[in-house]
Amino acid sequence: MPQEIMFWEALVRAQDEEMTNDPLVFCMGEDIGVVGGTYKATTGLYDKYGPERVMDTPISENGYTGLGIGASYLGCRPIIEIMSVNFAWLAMDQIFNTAAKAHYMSGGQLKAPVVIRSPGGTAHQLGAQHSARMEKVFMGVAGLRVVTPSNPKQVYGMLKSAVRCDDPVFIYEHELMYNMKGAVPEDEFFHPLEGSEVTRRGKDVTLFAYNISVHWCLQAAEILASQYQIDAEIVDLYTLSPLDRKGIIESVSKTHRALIIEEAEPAVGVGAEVMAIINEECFYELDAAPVRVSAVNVPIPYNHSLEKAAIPNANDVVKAVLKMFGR
Amino acid sequence: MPQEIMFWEALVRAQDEEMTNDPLVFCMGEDIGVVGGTYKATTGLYDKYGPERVMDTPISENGYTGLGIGASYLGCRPIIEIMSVNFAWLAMDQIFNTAAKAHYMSGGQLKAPVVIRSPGGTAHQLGAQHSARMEKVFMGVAGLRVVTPSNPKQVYGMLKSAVRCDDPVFIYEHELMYNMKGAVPEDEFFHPLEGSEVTRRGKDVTLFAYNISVHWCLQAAEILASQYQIDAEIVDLYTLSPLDRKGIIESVSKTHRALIIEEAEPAVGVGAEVMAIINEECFYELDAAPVRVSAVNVPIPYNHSLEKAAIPNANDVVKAVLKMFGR
Amino acid sequence: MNAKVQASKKLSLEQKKRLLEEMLFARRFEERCYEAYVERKIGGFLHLYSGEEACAHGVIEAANPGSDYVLTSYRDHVHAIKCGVDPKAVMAELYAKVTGCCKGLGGSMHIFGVENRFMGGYALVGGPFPLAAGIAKGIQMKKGKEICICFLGDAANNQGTFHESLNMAKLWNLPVLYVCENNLYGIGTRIDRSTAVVDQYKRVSAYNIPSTQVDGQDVEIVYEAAVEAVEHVRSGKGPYFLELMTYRYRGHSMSDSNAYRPKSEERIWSDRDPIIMLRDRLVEAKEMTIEDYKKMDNQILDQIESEVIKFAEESPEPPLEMLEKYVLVENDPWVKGGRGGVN
Amino acid sequence: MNAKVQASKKLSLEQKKRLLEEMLFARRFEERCYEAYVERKIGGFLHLYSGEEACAHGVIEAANPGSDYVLTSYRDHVHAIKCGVDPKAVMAELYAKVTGCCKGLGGSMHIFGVENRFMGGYALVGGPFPLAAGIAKGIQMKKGKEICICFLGDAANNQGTFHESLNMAKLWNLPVLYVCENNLYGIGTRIDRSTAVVDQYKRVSAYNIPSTQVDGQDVEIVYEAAVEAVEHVRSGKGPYFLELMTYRYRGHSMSDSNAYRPKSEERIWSDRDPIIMLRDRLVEAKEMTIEDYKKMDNQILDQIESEVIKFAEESPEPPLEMLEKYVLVENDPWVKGGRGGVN
Ligand SMILES: Cc1ncc(C[n+]2csc(CCOP(=O)(O)OP(=O)(O)O)c2C)c(N)n1
Ligand SMILES: Cc1ncc(C[n+]2csc(CCOP(=O)(O)OP(=O)(O)O)c2C)c(N)n1
Ligand SMILES: [Mg+2]
Ligand SMILES: [Mg+2]
Repeated sequence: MPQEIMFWEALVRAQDEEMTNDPLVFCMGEDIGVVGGTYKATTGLYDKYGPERVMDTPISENGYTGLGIGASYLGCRPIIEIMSVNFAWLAMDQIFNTAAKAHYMSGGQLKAPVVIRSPGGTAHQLGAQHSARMEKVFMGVAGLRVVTPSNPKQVYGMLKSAVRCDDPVFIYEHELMYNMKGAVPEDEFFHPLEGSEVTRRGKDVTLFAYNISVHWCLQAAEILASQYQIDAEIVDLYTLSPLDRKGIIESVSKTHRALIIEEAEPAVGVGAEVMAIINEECFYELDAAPVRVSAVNVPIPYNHSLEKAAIPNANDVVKAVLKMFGR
Repeated sequence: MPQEIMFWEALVRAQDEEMTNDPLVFCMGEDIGVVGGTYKATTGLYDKYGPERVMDTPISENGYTGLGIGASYLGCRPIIEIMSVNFAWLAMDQIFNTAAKAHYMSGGQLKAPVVIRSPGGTAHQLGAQHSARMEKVFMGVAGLRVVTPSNPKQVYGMLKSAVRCDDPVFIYEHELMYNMKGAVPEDEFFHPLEGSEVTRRGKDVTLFAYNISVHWCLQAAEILASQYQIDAEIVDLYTLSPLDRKGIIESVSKTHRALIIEEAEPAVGVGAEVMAIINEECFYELDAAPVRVSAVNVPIPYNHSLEKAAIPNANDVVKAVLKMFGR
Repeated sequence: MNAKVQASKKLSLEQKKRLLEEMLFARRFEERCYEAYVERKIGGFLHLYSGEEACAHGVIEAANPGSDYVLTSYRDHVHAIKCGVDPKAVMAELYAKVTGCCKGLGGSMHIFGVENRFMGGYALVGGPFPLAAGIAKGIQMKKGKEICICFLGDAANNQGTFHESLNMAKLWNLPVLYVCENNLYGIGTRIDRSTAVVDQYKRVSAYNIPSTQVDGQDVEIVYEAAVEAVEHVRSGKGPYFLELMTYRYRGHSMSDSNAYRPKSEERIWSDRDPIIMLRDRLVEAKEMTIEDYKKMDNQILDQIESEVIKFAEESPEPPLEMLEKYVLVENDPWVKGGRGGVN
Repeated sequence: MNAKVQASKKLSLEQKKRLLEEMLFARRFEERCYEAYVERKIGGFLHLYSGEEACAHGVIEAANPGSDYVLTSYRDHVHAIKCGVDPKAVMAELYAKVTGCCKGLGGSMHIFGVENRFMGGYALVGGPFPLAAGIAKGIQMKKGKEICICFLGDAANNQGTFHESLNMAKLWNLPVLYVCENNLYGIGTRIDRSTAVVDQYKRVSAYNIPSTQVDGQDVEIVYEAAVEAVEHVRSGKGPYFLELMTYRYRGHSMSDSNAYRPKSEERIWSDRDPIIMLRDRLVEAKEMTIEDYKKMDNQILDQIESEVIKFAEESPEPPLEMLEKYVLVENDPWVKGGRGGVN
């Protein structure tokens, strides 16, 4: 019987299991040890595994990310938490200049199996410097895998696969999802790091979503079905790099209409990329122009009403779908 | 009579004029002073303006970028050269967390009129860590202007406008273009920081290009015209952020076919974004699926043949156009 | 001559009394923020300064507030107010109102008061280091007499920008004073668990920058050290680094339980409260009575309620049109190519 | 006991002779690279090590090459070869051939010889600092007896990663030896124009890391200092920082004119050539004759031509299929969810 646990608990369980399984797995990040992590993702691990495997780092994002990469060269499996994705700007040098290129430029000699986890997204009024949505930045450069779980089961299974996978993997989490509950199987399992998942089957339009926006789409689909008799399919793009072309084609070929929702500013984002794939792969299947629903192109304001206005939601999806149907 | 000068000479002239015009303009970067810049963009300026206005910086990309931003708060107009865009990963924190947000989060109190110039692109066998094409990274976050000149005249006029503009402006240059010659008017002039330019008029298909790829498209258009009687229009997207929606719509509404060439890996790139705009604005004008011609999704290999194979060229454009026409 | 300089390093009686009032105001202000946060009037992250008041007050008092440039981290309300930013505008900002100093767009971590030369609170640890050096560079370019003061936490010093900025500041002889508010913790991590050399003032020998460490709880001591530091910087001798040993009373932010700190340690520090110490000295010197102090306190509490909170409560929220207003500067002529444009 | 340790710090005669040969090989190798670059057989950026040979050789000789981990910047051929990477594979890499140590994908700035524990040349200044600390962390986790040696330039020390990495290395007592090859310049910028404290070994007091500065032109001195440094690190006492004063003979890279350096300065340093100094000492001690040396040189030149260059010339280029081969690890089972996958 799968148990209902919170997203952060799924993270703890996955890390705990992997640390027990392999003595070379270790966690590092700011305040992940004694305190157990800002979002509780490492609760209890410090007491269980000690400071050498659950390392509280100095505030040195590029430094400790690079340190994790170096350790991974030797077969260690570091799980690096960057407390907030906004701080990842500081670590991009090591993520992209080293982790994403070490295997290639060494002609296959080196592997850099680091896992980097970090929450992004707009939470509640954290202001411009703490509300970045950076999924697109991680997707654009060859050599890095990017996954983004939308529920506890996914994050549990993905983190476990990511730890064992020989590639560097970035896991894009969401600040507002750590307390979300969901069923996670009691038996150990590993989630694929490539693919997508049909969260809701439908025939009229596909809503492509990922991470928190899957939940917005679930709401939107309810409204569309009950109030407008529009049967929306939801595809959860849990892998952002490489995007699941096959899954995208399959759904669009069925519904002939596509909407992509993303939490970030529109430019060069997930929405644009999914549209490009649709244009490349199934343009002639389309019954209407594909649509993206994105954030307003602004840094995130502190004021709550403006913040809400900046970020898309279920209603925006409903409106965009209705417009697509000329309603 | 416009004079033919090299790209780097246009940069020198623009900076020299702006430094003469305003004593608060200063240049900074690694080896830009005594040595005059790796790509000669500051030749002679150190001798003319001295070390306080032509500053050789330590190798501290995030540090000196932040320093430039701080100075710009006070009305200074720093022109920061980041020697290679690969090194800009180190400065992303200050570029995006500070420069792109200062005006907004201070409620309009602060302005951060820095100019950051940096060459990207794949040059000749510089290898994985020196061949990044990062235009897309700069385009994705609100608050930063991004322009990318394709010739000496553009860079001269854009740099001058960028220095005077109150926004932070990123100028994406290309390592292979510094010795390119082109006419620059003898009279001082200022180039817009928003817009696009029709480099070649045509009626059958639009080739959207920017920076060095404009030149690839010029070659491709010649071949298409002379060998295949296809009359291609070339639109130079010299502004990457904000992209010129009007220019894109106008051309696609005329030719009904669109191809975008970009030097970077495809994911979440310029190609995807232009396609998205086309889908949003003139989907029903299209006679064929829009196409992007991008780099192969790899870090850049050192070997010259593989390197060439990784990067798109004029022939790839020709092939893609022919395919679009079913030929 | 020397004697005179010595003398000016001491706080006058008038200053002490004013500082007592200012620090008490700061304390009450912060505590009121705490309440407002609990009442959900304030959102986001909220980092309070209670316990550390002598640092901002002692240092900024030694400079020219409103003329010298100041910037700091997210723990920024008190620094802003001491620079002259209207407490009403700060509170309104926390309430996300359009009358806030950043029109409700910034929030607690991003207080700005550019008119008062308070150049901001920054939420990225280490962000202000290079910005401060840059402001100092700007002063130098404009041949100003001002200095720039950059406050920062102990744990922030492990950020690469610390190293990069201090090196440049010294190299180019920039008029910047770095003030480390060493409260022994970065969130829940004690300094010796994150930092190989815990005495921060010793680390700057790597840049040949002069430095001192003093008690950050005693505003008189802070002031004296700061006067010397400010003098050094203003006289053109380049950067200076001042380390103040202090302690925050509350958790790192409102969401921090504070469980990682031993109660005994907390007690040692609260016994050396900067406000109480100064008050007791004034009382002992018979410059004021406990009664006077209580009256002052009541007046402050009243002022905060009837002016500051009232203003914040009654102010309107920013209109929706403001959402996109400050992304880029509006109507900048150079965007179109200024005079003439392409020819 | 003490005397014995002392004794082992000195190079034996056999070692000196071998090092002379190795350094001369390195010099000739690099000069041949120069020619090949001019002939356009080598592309990209090429940074030569001529003049600095005593640094890599003295330090790596004092460690266990092939067992201890070594990494450095883009100026990396000689370090790789000293670690045991086949010079043919290095040259073939420079020629972008599939027989190159990185199959022609890396190039001059990215020499890797992981079998020999040469963990790479990196083109980003400052990149190796944290990687080295991480390798040391890996050693620690695996309870290995190895150490990690990280070579870096003087100008690289201004990168934030220097600060961040050295702090962590000390904090966690990591077995890493940082070796600064101080050749007085970062490209065309003299050290005193980029760095507030020019003696790099002094900067690390900020991390409480022991350090020394020695003559980097005299391989015997380098070796002795390195033996102590390596011993310190290997014995579990944590990181060490060794500064070697040296000079590069050529421009920063092939595209550098070198115009910024006074000829007189260049002369002072070439007068203290590491190879000539060692040779002359051996000749003076009658351990070899100038004739022997010339013979050795000719043999080396011949070997480079008839083996190294020949191999590189005659090797094939990588096939086009290799373009996409190493972006991600091929056929990793966990990508599909390993055993079972989603249930
Ligand atoms: C770049 C970055 N990394 C991490 C954080 C998260 N964070 C916020 S405050 C803080 C601790 C800072 O401690 P210190 O510098 O001592 O200042 P204090 O809060 O004690 O005043 C951390 C880790 C951040 N805001 N920015
Ligand atoms: C992050 C980064 N910034 C800038 C550069 C350009 N660059 C390459 S080498 C170099 C100078 C390095 O000097 P130093 O560390 O002294 O090493 P040396 O070349 O003297 O051996 C610079 C600025 C780079 N490669 N990486
Ligand atoms: Mg602190
Ligand atoms: Mg050097």
